[in-house]
Amino acid sequence: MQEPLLFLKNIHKQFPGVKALRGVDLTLEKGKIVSLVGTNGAGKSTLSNIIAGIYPPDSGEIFIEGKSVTISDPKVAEQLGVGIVHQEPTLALNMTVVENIFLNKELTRNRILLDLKKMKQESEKVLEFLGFQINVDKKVEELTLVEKEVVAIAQAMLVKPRILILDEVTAPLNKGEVDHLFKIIKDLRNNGMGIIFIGHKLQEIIEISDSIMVFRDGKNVGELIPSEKLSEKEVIALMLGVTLNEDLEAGEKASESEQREEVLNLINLSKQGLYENINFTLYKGEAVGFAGLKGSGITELFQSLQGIITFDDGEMYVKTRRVKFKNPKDGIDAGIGMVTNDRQKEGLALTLDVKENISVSSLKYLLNKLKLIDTKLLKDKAEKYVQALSIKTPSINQFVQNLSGGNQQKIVIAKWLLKNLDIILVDEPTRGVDVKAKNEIYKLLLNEKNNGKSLLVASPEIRELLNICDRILIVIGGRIVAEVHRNTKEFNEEDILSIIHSSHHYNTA
Amino acid sequence: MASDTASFNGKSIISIKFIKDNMLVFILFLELIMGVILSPVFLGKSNIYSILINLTIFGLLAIGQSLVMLVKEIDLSVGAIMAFGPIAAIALSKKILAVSGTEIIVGGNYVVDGLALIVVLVLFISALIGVLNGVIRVKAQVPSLIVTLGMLYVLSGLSYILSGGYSLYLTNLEGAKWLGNTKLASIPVNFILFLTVGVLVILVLKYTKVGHRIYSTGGNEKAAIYSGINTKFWKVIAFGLSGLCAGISALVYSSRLESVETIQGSGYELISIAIAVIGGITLEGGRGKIFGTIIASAILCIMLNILSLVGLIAWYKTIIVGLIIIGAASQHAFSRRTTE
Amino acid sequence: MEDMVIANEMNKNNLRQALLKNHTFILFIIMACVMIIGSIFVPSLMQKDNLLNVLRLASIVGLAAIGSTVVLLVGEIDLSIGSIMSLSLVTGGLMVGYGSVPALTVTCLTGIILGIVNGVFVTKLKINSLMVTLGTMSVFGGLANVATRGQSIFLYDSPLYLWLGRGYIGGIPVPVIIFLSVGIILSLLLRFTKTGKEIYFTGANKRAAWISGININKIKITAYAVSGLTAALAGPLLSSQTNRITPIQGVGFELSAIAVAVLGGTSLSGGKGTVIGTILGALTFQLLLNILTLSGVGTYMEQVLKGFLLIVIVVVYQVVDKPRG
Amino acid sequence: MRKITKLLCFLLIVMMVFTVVGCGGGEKEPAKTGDSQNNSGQPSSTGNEKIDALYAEVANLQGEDALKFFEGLKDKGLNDAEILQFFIDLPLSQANAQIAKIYKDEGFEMYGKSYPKGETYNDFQWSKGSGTKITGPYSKNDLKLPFTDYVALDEGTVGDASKKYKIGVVFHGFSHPWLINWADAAKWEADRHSNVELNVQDAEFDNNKWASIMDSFISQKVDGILVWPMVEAPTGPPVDRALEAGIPVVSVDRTSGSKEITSRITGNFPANGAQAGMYAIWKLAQEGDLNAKAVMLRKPLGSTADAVRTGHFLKVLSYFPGIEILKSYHDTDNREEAFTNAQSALQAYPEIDIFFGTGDHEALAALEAAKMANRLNSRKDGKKIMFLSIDDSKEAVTQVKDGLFEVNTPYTPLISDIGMRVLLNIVTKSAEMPQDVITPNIPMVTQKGDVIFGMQTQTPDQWYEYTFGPALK
Repeated sequence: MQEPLLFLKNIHKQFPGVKALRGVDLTLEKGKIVSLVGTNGAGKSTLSNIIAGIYPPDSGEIFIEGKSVTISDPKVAEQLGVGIVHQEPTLALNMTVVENIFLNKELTRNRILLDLKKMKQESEKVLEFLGFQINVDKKVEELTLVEKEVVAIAQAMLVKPRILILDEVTAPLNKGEVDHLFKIIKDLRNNGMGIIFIGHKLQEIIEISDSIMVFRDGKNVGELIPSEKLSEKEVIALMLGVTLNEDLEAGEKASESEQREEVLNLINLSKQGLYENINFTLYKGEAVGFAGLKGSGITELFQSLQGIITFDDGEMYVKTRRVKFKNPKDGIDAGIGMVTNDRQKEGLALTLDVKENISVSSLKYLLNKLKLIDTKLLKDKAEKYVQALSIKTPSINQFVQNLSGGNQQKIVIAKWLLKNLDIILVDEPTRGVDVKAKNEIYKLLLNEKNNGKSLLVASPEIRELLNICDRILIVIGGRIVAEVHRNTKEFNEEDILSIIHSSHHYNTA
Repeated sequence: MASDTASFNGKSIISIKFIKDNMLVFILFLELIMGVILSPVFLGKSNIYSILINLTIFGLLAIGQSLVMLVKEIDLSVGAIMAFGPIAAIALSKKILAVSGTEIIVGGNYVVDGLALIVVLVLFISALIGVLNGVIRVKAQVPSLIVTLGMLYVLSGLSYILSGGYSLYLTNLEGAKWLGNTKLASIPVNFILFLTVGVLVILVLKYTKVGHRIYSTGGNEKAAIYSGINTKFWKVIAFGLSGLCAGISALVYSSRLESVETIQGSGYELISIAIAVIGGITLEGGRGKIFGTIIASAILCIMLNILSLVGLIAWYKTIIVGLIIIGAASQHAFSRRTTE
Repeated sequence: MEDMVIANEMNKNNLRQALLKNHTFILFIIMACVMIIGSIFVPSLMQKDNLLNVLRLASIVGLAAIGSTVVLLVGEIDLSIGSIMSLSLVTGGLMVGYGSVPALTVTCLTGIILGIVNGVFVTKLKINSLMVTLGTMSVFGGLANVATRGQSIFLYDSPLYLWLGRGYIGGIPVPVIIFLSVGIILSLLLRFTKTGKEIYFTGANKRAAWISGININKIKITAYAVSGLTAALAGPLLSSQTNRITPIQGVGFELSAIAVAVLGGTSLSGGKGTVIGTILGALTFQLLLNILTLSGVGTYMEQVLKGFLLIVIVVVYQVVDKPRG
Repeated sequence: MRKITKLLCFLLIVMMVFTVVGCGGGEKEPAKTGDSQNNSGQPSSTGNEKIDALYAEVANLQGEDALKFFEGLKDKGLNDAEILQFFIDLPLSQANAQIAKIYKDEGFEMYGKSYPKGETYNDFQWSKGSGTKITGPYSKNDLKLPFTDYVALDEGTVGDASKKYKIGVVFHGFSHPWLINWADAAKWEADRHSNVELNVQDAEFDNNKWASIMDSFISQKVDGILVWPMVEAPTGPPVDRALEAGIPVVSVDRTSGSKEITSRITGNFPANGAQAGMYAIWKLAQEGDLNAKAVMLRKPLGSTADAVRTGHFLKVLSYFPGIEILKSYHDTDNREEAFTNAQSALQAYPEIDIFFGTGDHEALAALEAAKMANRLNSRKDGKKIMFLSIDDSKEAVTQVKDGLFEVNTPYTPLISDIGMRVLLNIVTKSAEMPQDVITPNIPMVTQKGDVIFGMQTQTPDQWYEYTFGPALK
């Protein structure tokens, strides 16, 4: 029998703080579509980046058609016939569609002059093939999200790869677009291309793949062969496994809080193209979870609640006081703070030390009579929270950049705790955080909730919502489509995931 | 619905872009009209010539600077290169030709021979300095502002050491004045050179891979790297070209004044940055067109010319120039925000 | 688990690493070496008055550099320092007739105001600070000339001015005292005030600072005001040495100021650097120039080595900053 | 890491190479005479047989003997002017090897020769007290132009009264005290004539801008151009272009690279240097010891003013082996730099007898530095350091009056009015003008007004009214 198109053997990869891959094997035959599924941080994207030559594996071997290869950089991957569409499309916004599609693959006449005409035709052809009409002379920054995604796909298709990696390409697309894309993918498959498909919408995946690789904690834990019998539930079960260590003991489980004091109330809150008609009420000492996929508008909703962005219309009440924040400061003054999902870009000053980062928002309260910083007090406070949140750092004078993801995340939370806010918005509390730290973060969030703080938690990982929240709102395409209470029987991972991952709801934004 | 709004936005963007793109040209015309009104001799032949040669000298520097700014860097050393290039070139060719027994400097400071070699060396050395800037920048990861500032000090010091402070006469050097003073079909050769360089750069950026490399390096380095582009290499290239442009500009300068002096070009680095910015090149990298730079250098040179024709004291000139820089920078800042 | 590993491993070489990564420390070492080597080759280096001269000169460029350090700390840059120095000197100089005190007050006020102008342009018009200050640089410079009609203003009978530049308090030159006290006060303010800490945070991560509720515009404007003030303070020290104020007195100072700040370990990307470092930077800078002058390498070779030193030291900083492993 | 080190080495090497080449360039063989034009006759020929004879006698004297010879000049029947002329044209002596070498290495001979010399126009003799008081149109300074009767021209219209004469003026430095007064004098003269229309342009020390302004004058078809060229080489071609276009060009003070320039009014750089030298020797003789150590604080390397003054200074000193030049420091016409240099000099050399400054900034800077270092009277047995200053700013001459400067050899910007008159004469064809218009030498200013080698000096009070720049009080 012939050699597989692509064969990965025992691939390992570690990043500072987290082991992304711990011994992955993968086989991709000609004319097959292999899907990679798994919860966030399971290692899917890391693997595809390794195949695409973005960074090398720490150990392990890669064979293409039986030949062992080392993919030192993207150009090599391209020559080996690997095309990839990255999770966040990496395009040069300042350049036109053609220029992006042909970036570093330019066609030339007599090896010097660019063949602009040909490139234009080619790129139009590719786009047409993908079923989109985009003015190829437009600057990419002027395109819609969907169009950008398409350009990224076109970029990868251009080299007529033997192996095509599609990393969560369907996220921003609507049903029609997805169906069309799938038709194309199938054609490609039938022409003998090997395709690695990474996605969240299980129905899609079952529909399109020849085999499904399930990832968990940087390992592939099983392979499923789609068929009428194969249900989303089975896949999900395999995705989740039984990793008790992430679950809290029953005693610590959140319980419906008694007092029903309103702290936050939203009426028809909307922002053009991001979310619409959000209605809900948050009570004191309550934790509400928001479940949804990337791009479902939850992040933007949270941002509007602290005033990082402004909402277009609708009403927002904090403790029955109507508000509309113009900048984050307003939000904080009103007692609302957000733990953003990108702590490095939006949460921390990496070049400063732990105490600076914890105290930055609360300096006002750390002054002595002379209006100078009371360093003693500051130190104590910082120490206190480092203790309370069991942040692992040699000292509070350690630079944040030297800490692991989990501890960095804790510091961002500590910042708001020190500020003593009533409402804390947490977007992806455990992104890029290893298993153990996750657990601790849940505990401390719960703890705050029990101290009467109100929490809004957003996460693609349902388990953590189940751990923390009293009820979970499911958001798809910027709308709340369902609400699940702790005391109802749907309050479990499978049911919620199947709502999220079901293909019935699509982005209209 | 969604698609409608998109296309609508598309239209409005186009119209804003149109205004934005042609703003400079409008301003240029406005200036020309002003010039004609304010001074009868503005359109006089020799006045135009003197505008054109300044346009060449500053324009060349600005083009180089623009290339560097397109890859999201900055070059403070161009002015110093203008002096160091020729001085080092002459010192070197003096040594080289001395071997073959030809003495190219007589009377202490009269250059009389070896033009070809000197010209070649000027271009070579200038480009080399540029490359050196680039290499230090990318290898040692030192901000280009610092690298080129240091280089500025180093070069201007070396210029004095090499020349001993003498300005060198090129008056007795066969063909030295050709570039700066001759005209073909009543068009100054230096201006033809400038246009050639300008057009060449524009064409190269548009019709060869180089353009895509440079714009992607400055626009989104990550994307460039992901598609396998060696961004470091292209930064070095940009610096090299900037040095080269400075070298050419130095040739024009020296040929015009038929001399080489230790202070020539001092302070020009800031002017070249100013021109690039007026021309719409931003310090964020990857945005703006060389065409804009060329128009901008015309705008600046003509403006200075008009101001001196109407006989304004230098004090006020500097103020006006400053205001123009701020104005231009804010205009571009605004128009970019409106498109976003 | 990994956390523990990282933590312990950090505990171990915390001190060593901290020292080796500390720009101020490195610079101190360099300065020590420069001094030792210098004093071997140039005996007159270690003489008291010479060191006092070095200190005095270092004070002037150092003051300006402190200001530019603060601006660099918020991740911006100030090219107009030289022109601010000239213009504030001149506006003060025009008041000299009414006595030195009002004159000096006006000087400082002008400095602050011009700084604020810069800050407002940068924050409100959202223009890149390099461009703004490049523009204001020539505007302020021009105004200085207009104000004096290009003339010098003599200080022969303004004892206070002269004392500022040449006086001694307990054997220590006044400029040095001003320089050090401004430096120390500022570094204390940066450490022990809300604004100070917010300056660092803003420089380190603008967006995070904004989300954490810091009014970054206010912070930036403050930084520019400080820069304006220090530039204005440096002015009189400079002019009193030569008995007169000229409208071009500050020309070229902006670049030396930035050079010194960077030499002192301040990073152009913001949030990193200390005033103390800058003070050391100024001393090293002057010491080196002094050694070169004394050892007679010649005026122009000094410039070459100045530039070379700048590049080399920054390269060194870059190397030590590289994350290990 | 290794990359970095490699890089640094590479960098170092590059620097070395440049520097090596540089030193090569630096120690260039003595610059031979610049151009045949100015190379007329022997260096030490004044056309005055009486003086030429004396040179033959002095040629191989040195030290005390040379001093005696100098002291005897009056008795040999020379008048003040001739005595000064004698020292100006004095040939270099090899008696002091060090000085002879400096003179050779820096190519001062070339500068000396190419600097115009000769008789004043119509043998004009300047008399104390003559001239005109004005208020500078630009600077608003109170000034007195010393030479308003030189190439005199009556107020009112010039030439064809019905015609407007357009005159362009290009110089550098509306922000420079000496130069703005230069502009003042030119404008004042032009304003006296109702049918002269003036356009004054500042090239801001950028020779390319200077050339552009010249070109724009040419295109404006002005009737004449008055220029202050900063340096020679780059200013030649533009001047020649103007001449080709039939526009007369007159330079005042510094000279341009153009040989054909219509006329050039030159100050007296040689007299400055020579008199500084005369005073130094005379003073040392007074003190009774011809051994002295001198530091020279100088303008930028290569500027005519610096070279000619230093050259003539050194020529006089070259007869005295006991004099040692400790060091030359250059600055960029910037008093702060000069000050730093002076400070370093005071540090580097515990014994300094003489500070010689080639410009107005340098001596003043040296004085302040000496004050600050408490070295004012640091010569052996508490004698005061000598400050030999050039350029008669009110500031400098006041120092002489206060006894802080030993001497000031005046060099006034207030000669551009002569240039303007010469130019107007040429433009209106009302008089024939020589190519070189020499300005009268001005005797040096000393506190008490001494007789030096038979030449009478002026007191500060006598000259003060003519000095330039703003008053100290």
